Amino acid sequence: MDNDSNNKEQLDEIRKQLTLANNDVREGEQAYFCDARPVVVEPYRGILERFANWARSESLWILGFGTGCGAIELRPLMTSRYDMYRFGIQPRPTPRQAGVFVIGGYASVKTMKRIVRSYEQMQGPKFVVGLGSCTINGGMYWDSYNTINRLDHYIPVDVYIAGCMPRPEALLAGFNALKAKIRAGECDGMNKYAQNFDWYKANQKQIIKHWEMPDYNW
Amino acid sequence: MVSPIYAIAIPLGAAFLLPLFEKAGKNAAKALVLAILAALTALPVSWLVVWIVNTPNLAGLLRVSPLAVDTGGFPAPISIRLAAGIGEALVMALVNLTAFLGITHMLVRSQAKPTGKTLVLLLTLVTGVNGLILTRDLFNIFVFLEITSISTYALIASNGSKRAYEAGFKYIIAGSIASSIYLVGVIYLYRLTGSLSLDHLPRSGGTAIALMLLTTALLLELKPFPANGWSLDVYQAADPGISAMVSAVGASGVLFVLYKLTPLLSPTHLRLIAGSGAVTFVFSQVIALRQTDVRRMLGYSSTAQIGLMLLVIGSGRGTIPTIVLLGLLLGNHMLSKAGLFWVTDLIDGNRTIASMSDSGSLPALARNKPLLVAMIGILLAALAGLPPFPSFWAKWHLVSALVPNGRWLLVAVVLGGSLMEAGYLFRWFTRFTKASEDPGDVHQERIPADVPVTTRPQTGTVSSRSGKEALARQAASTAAATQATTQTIPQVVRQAEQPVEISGSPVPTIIATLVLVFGGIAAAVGFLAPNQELILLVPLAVLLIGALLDTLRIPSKIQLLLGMLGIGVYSWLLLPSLGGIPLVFGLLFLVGGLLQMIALMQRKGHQPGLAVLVSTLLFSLGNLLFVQSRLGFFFSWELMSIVSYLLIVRGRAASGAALRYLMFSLGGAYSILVGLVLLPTGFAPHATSSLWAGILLGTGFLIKIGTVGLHIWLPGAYAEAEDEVSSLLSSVLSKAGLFMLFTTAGLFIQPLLRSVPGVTLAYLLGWLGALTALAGAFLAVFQEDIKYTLAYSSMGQMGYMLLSFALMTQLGWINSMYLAVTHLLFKTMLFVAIAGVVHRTGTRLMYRMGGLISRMPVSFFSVLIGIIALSGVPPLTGFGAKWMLYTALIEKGWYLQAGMAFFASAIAFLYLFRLIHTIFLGQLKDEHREIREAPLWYLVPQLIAIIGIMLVSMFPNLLIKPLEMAIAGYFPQTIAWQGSTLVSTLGYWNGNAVMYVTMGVFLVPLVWLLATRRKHNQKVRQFNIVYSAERPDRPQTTHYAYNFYAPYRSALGSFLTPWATRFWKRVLSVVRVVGSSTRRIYSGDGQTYALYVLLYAIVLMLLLRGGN
Amino acid sequence: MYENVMKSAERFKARPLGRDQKIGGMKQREDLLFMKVEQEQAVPFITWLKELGGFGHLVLFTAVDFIEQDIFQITYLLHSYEQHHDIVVLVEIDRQKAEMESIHHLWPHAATYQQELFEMFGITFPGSPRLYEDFALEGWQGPPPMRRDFDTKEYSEKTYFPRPGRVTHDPATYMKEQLYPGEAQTW
Amino acid sequence: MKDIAMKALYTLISLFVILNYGLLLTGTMARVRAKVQGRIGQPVYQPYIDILKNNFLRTSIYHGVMFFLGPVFRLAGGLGTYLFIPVIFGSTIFSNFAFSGDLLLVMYFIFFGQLGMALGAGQSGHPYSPIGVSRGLAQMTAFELPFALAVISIASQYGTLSITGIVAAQQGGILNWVAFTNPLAMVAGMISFLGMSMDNPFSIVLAPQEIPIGPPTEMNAGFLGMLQTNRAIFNGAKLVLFMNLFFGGAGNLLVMVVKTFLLYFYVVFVGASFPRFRPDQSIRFFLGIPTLIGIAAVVLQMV
Amino acid sequence: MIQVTITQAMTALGLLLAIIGLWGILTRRNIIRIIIAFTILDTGVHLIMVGLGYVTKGTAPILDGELAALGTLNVVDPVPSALVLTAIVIGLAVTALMLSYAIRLYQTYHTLSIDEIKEMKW
Repeated sequence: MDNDSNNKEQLDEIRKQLTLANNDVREGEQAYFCDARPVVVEPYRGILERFANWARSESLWILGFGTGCGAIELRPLMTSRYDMYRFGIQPRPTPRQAGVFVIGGYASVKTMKRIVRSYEQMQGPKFVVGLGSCTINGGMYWDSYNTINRLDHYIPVDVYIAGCMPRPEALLAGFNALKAKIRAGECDGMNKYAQNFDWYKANQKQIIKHWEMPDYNW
Repeated sequence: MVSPIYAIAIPLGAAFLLPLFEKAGKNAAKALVLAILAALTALPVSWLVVWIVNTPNLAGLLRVSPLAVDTGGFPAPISIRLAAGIGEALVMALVNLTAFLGITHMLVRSQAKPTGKTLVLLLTLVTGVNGLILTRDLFNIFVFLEITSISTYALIASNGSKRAYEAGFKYIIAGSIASSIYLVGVIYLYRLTGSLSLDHLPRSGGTAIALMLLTTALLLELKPFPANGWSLDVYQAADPGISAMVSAVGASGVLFVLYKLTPLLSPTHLRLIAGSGAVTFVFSQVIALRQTDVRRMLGYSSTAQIGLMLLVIGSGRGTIPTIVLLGLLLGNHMLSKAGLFWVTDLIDGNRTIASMSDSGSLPALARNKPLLVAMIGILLAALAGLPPFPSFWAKWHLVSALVPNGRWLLVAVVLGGSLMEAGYLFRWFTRFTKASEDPGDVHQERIPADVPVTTRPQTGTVSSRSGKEALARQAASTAAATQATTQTIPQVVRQAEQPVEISGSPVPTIIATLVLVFGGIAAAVGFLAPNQELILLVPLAVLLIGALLDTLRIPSKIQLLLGMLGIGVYSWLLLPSLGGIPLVFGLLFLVGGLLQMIALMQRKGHQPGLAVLVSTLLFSLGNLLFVQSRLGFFFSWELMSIVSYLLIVRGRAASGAALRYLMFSLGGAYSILVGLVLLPTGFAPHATSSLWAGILLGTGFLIKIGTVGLHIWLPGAYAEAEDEVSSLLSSVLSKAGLFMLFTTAGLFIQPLLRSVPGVTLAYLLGWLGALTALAGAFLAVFQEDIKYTLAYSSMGQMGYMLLSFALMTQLGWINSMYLAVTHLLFKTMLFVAIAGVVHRTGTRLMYRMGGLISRMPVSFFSVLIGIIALSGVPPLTGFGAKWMLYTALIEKGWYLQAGMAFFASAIAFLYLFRLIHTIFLGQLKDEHREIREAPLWYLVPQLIAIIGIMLVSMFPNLLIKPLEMAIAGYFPQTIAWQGSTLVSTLGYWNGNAVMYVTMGVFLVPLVWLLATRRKHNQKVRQFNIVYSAERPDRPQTTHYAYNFYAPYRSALGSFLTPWATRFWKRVLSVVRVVGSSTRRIYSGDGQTYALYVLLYAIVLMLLLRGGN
Repeated sequence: MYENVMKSAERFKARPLGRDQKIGGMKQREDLLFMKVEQEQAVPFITWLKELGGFGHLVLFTAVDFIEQDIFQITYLLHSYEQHHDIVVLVEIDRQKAEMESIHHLWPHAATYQQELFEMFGITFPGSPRLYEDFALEGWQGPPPMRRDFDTKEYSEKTYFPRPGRVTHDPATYMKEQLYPGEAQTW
Repeated sequence: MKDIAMKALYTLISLFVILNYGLLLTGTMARVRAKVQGRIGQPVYQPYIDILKNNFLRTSIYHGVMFFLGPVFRLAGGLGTYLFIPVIFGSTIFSNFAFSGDLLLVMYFIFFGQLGMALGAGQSGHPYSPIGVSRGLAQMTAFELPFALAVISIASQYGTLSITGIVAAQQGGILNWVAFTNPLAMVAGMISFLGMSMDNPFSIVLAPQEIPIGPPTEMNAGFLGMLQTNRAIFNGAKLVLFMNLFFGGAGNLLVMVVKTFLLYFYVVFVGASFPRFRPDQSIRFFLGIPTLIGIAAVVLQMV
Repeated sequence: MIQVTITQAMTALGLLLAIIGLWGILTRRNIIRIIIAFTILDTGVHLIMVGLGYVTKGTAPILDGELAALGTLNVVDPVPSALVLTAIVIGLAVTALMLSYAIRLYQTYHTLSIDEIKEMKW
């Protein structure tokens, strides 16, 4: 008997570690949301992973979510002047299908909540490009009461493109840098996020008071 | 044999002696009256018994010599002769029986028991009527007429109410004018012929005017339209017991006098009588439609019935003697009308029942006294001429007699008036049966004005703010409170039910009902026996046994088991004797019906009427399979209609829908009736006959099918019936019309227009079928109520069957039956699965559901298979139907119909996807989070149907080859088999291969996905969706379901205009306006009525001159 | 127009502000009128303007924190479509007792402005619907951020992980020195 | 046994050809579209990379059984539709399983994938999915009507519903094509084809601006990859079907490539030139002139 | 010159009375007058009966056999007389009933005008 109950306690403990508490959703809404924790996914090995990385780098699907004023600089990329399609980059309307999240400049607390949610809804491996000074150190909003200063405290960032605003050429350069990084196998933000999940979550929850969503948005 | 003189002498003597008996004791007097009436009833019965014993056959019985008594010992012309033939005996028996029951009723009711004076008057009334029936002397008739009248005048006043005095006085004025006319007529006749004896008056000419005076006076006594305003006041105002006597007993005597007069009358006279009857019949019915007072409505019904009998008297003889018809109609009318008046008397006086609009306590009555309501139903059915009651048979024979003589106007009057009568009588009946939340006039689904929402969960963290926290909390709570009050779902407030008491004993009414029932059964036996079709009475037997079981409150499960057993045995015995098309439909009706009954087993406890009605319905459907005679068929068809009406009316809000169903069914049945009469070769498969027979029969069957234009009963009936019953109606009953189309197919290949070759009735049916398919599918798209969607879907599918049938080719017929069989299977799945869903969720509105796949996976699977099979997507059965349909259509050259059918089948996808999506997919609602899978009894028929569908899908030849055999010989062979490939002249289809290829191409990607998505494939929950970087607020607002095809509505919504409904409503409103404006002539002024009486007499005289 | 409003303005003790004055060297627009009114008279005056004066459109509704005078100045900007004229009604309320009458009964959308004003300045409007619900700041827990006694820099440094090594320059000097050293004289 | 093995081999060859052809065609057309807009455009092999990438994604989510099966249904629908169409006239390898059913089978099998996908999308619980499906189904009913009329007209013209039979009847010169023998049917059919291709002006299902991106909103990783695979195959199947019906079929692969390329080019050309309809406009459009043309085609066959 | 027999005159008088009676029934508003009109009608009808009932060439049916032997003996036909007697009795009864109705109506409606007494219609 004792043994059994011990086992049960252990099992409960393990389950608690594997699942999220989702304490901050509204009352009675636990059933609406999945409570699994994100896990670290081992990459493929050897040439398969390198091939996969090449495919990933050649097919960058941007999440079409203009999070800040910098998003205005994304539009020209689609035009005939810059034509990002030739690099295998194209926008996708839903996070489920996108692989690259471009944070378009300043991120207010309110936007941050949406950024976290959208980021978590993307399927890994996923990459984040921080666009403009605001994502790096707050930029001109560095002393604002509702704008974050450092994006990488909230979600893992692969490439920062400095400038206020960076021009489309800079963006293209940034994307090429991202491609190189991916091909080199250095962009593993997804696993980084899963590994340091609690740290990221604590940072996010420090500023987002009105949480009302599960701890991880599947 | 006892002399007829006693029939007059005893009651008269007793009437005078009654005060003496009263001295001995009240009860002695009452006992004496009842004993006398019992004796008077027994007297003619004894004559009848003697005659029946002494004569070998029916024909001889009609020629039996009357029992005559000459008063005073002199022979006839000098003295007054009393004679009692078979007719006299029959009518006397009925009159005295009714009088006996009527007086008993008045004696046993709790209030307003008759005094001694009233009893005396009642006895003199009976004396007068008996005298009227028996005497053969014209002046003596006058005397008895006055005896009857005077006692009636006095009886009306016995009520002591203000209104009764008014009515009585109006009656006296009119009656005295009528009797003056009679007197003048008698004396004139005497002057011309020198004789007053009916047996000795010459039949030569010259007496026309005198006879006309007599006829006019008698007609006036019989309350013809429009000279009958006073009589309605009498029915309304007098004590219901007296009204019953006036309506049932008083009129019968006068009517019989008119009948006795007929041998003397010329054809002109008879035509005038028939015309007068027809006018009275039709206008009384029209006006009755508008009545709000039940007794006045019954009064109008009475005058109408008398009109019908006048019509019978005036319209000559048919295949069976007038007296038999008259006896049937009269007996039926007397007992049912008297019974209904007594019922109004029984139920709590004037308060609750008198008004049509007040329905407050009637449903409570239905719950407290189901037997009483059943009795009312029987009386109404008898009055409306539904089988098996006597008037049903009379109507059949009356129409049979009228049609061959080409008296179409009278046929139209009889049938149209009967339809209206059924309409208002059953409208009253639905007031009893409907539930308290039933609005009574549902035609379309009911959507709540605003989508009600459950109050959203309170926000977990109330923001705490410096200095304002308390205020904010308070404000938040007030806001929540306002929210809660504004968002509560409006609840149906049940009215406090008043207790309903029956004042007095219903025994006389019950006896009258039983006499009617057994009279009806006897008539049924009498009319069906010559054709050796007594087996058609099996459904009635089932009904009786079921009624018995219900009275004993046997649980429904046991009843259903018994019913299933019975149907099983019946099928076992019946089916082997069938072959060809009847066998196919036999399996469909009986085995399909058994399948449906499984779902009904879910019901717990005692469900009054459910099992018995379902069993009866299936038995009467079984009758259709082998019935040979026209009458037998019509009997079974009507029985099926009325039983299915009773099944529908059980639904919670079905009263309006059921009434519409009944009206259309009866209308169709009457159309069939005329069509059948027109079939000279009788009712046999593939009879050919006139174009009109085809059109009329076709119309009747098309109504049952629910063809566009005649479909407006269909959605309500299918949707508002109980959920499992809907399945039965849609998947089994709807095929009855189709089966009859097959049986009478020979009628539909006749050319419609001589000038245009190729345009046959079948061609017309084909277009109707295509239109029905399109309309059904299109209307189904826009319904929010799941059952309306399925109902319209059924209509569309029936359209395909009709279209296929109308092709009149081998492939077409195979497809029609193929569709019928598969429709049975997939509609069973859909309807029963939906019944389960409705059972669990408690709503029928689709947008209130959603996400149920996780809670009810089996039902989901069943619906999935159902919609694939219905939509025609390969590899399931539906594709076979579509393939055969288009191939057959193109082979026949019906290209545009094929295009229309294709369009309809594309539209079907819309509602099918909506159905499965809004119920099973999308967002699960909070209130459905805990519901369970449908009950097992629902799942069993679904699983059986799924197995059936899968089998037929895998091996189409399992079904198609037997169907091919069933219709072998009707058409030249156009299809061939190469292995399992079905080859037509146009194309080919290999169901087996399609199935294998589909399975193959399905497995490959499935295996790939299972292999690659083995790990790290996270199953997420309903709110884990990308929602524009937001989170969904509530399942209700996230579930896309309401007004699902909004773009479609904005593009094609103008086609949703309910043209058919509008048309039928307009027809109804025209009838109503006619009724309203016609009844204005009843101004309530006694003098005006007297003027009408006078004018009526003058007009009749003028018409007589014109007629000569 | 002007006379009409002025006549009624006397009743409400409202006074026009510098109609003929030049503000900052520029003449004021002809079709714009500033009226200053006491707190008690403000809503009656606005009501009159809306119902009888023809100013049916509430264009803007905001507040300014004059911390030095310890007041909030509430600004209503109304527009009349018939007269193509704007009126700005200015009301000063006590900063310590930041409460103003609600005008959501005149314009339903005023409730949203009032919600915002409550959130940003802490001015309450008793009776205004949804006033205490979250509006723009989801779950804000500090003092109203638009009050001038709220130190945003301190708050930001405390909350948002400032990246070390940030240097601030005066843009004009910096541009002169770094980017266009040769052209500096011309500026 | 040998027969079955050979049939399996032929099927694989046929599928391999159509998959690659479909992907390359998609890539080429994206490039054509880019040229119209004055861009260079994505590489021709971009569709391959996209599919690879989607299948290489490490994580994925699904909403339930139907969500999982949705793409399976879709691809099965595409494969099945293709396999019931004879691709190259007279070729054993490319005749596929055309023996198991005729044109009607193909027309109804198209619905198989759509229905399954709609169910999968429905289970995702995302409102855009059913909105997209409702638009798609509504438009489908509209454009199927002229198409059905065209097919009926052809069937009555040649007295057969067998696709092979219809192709055979068109052999022997360009003037024997339905496009010339029954031009009205061809016009009705080709307008329907625009709707079937879901390109502008009939791209109301995906409608990135209003309901991004409609039914497959929640589809991700391998599921999306499967949908993309289907898109290539299904596109190929539709092109082959229309080529067979109206343009004389193909005697060899080269002819097929040329004809289907031109057919697809026509769709892209129209799509690049017109803005999008609203759903109700699209429905009214198809039920207007194209339906009348279809009826005229049918009536011409009747008289 | 038109020969007017007594029976014809009686019939004509009866007809006149009957018409007057009918006219009275239809036009008078007072119930009592209506009843009086009815009695006039009744009387008229009785006169008609007497007038018409006289069968010139008829014989008294009761004495059939013996009458033939009597030849030209002028016998008054008794049947119409019997009929009229009966009719008068019945008419009396009806009149009595009507009068009692009139009393009752006056008691309940407090009027004798027939115009006031139309509570029920349609």
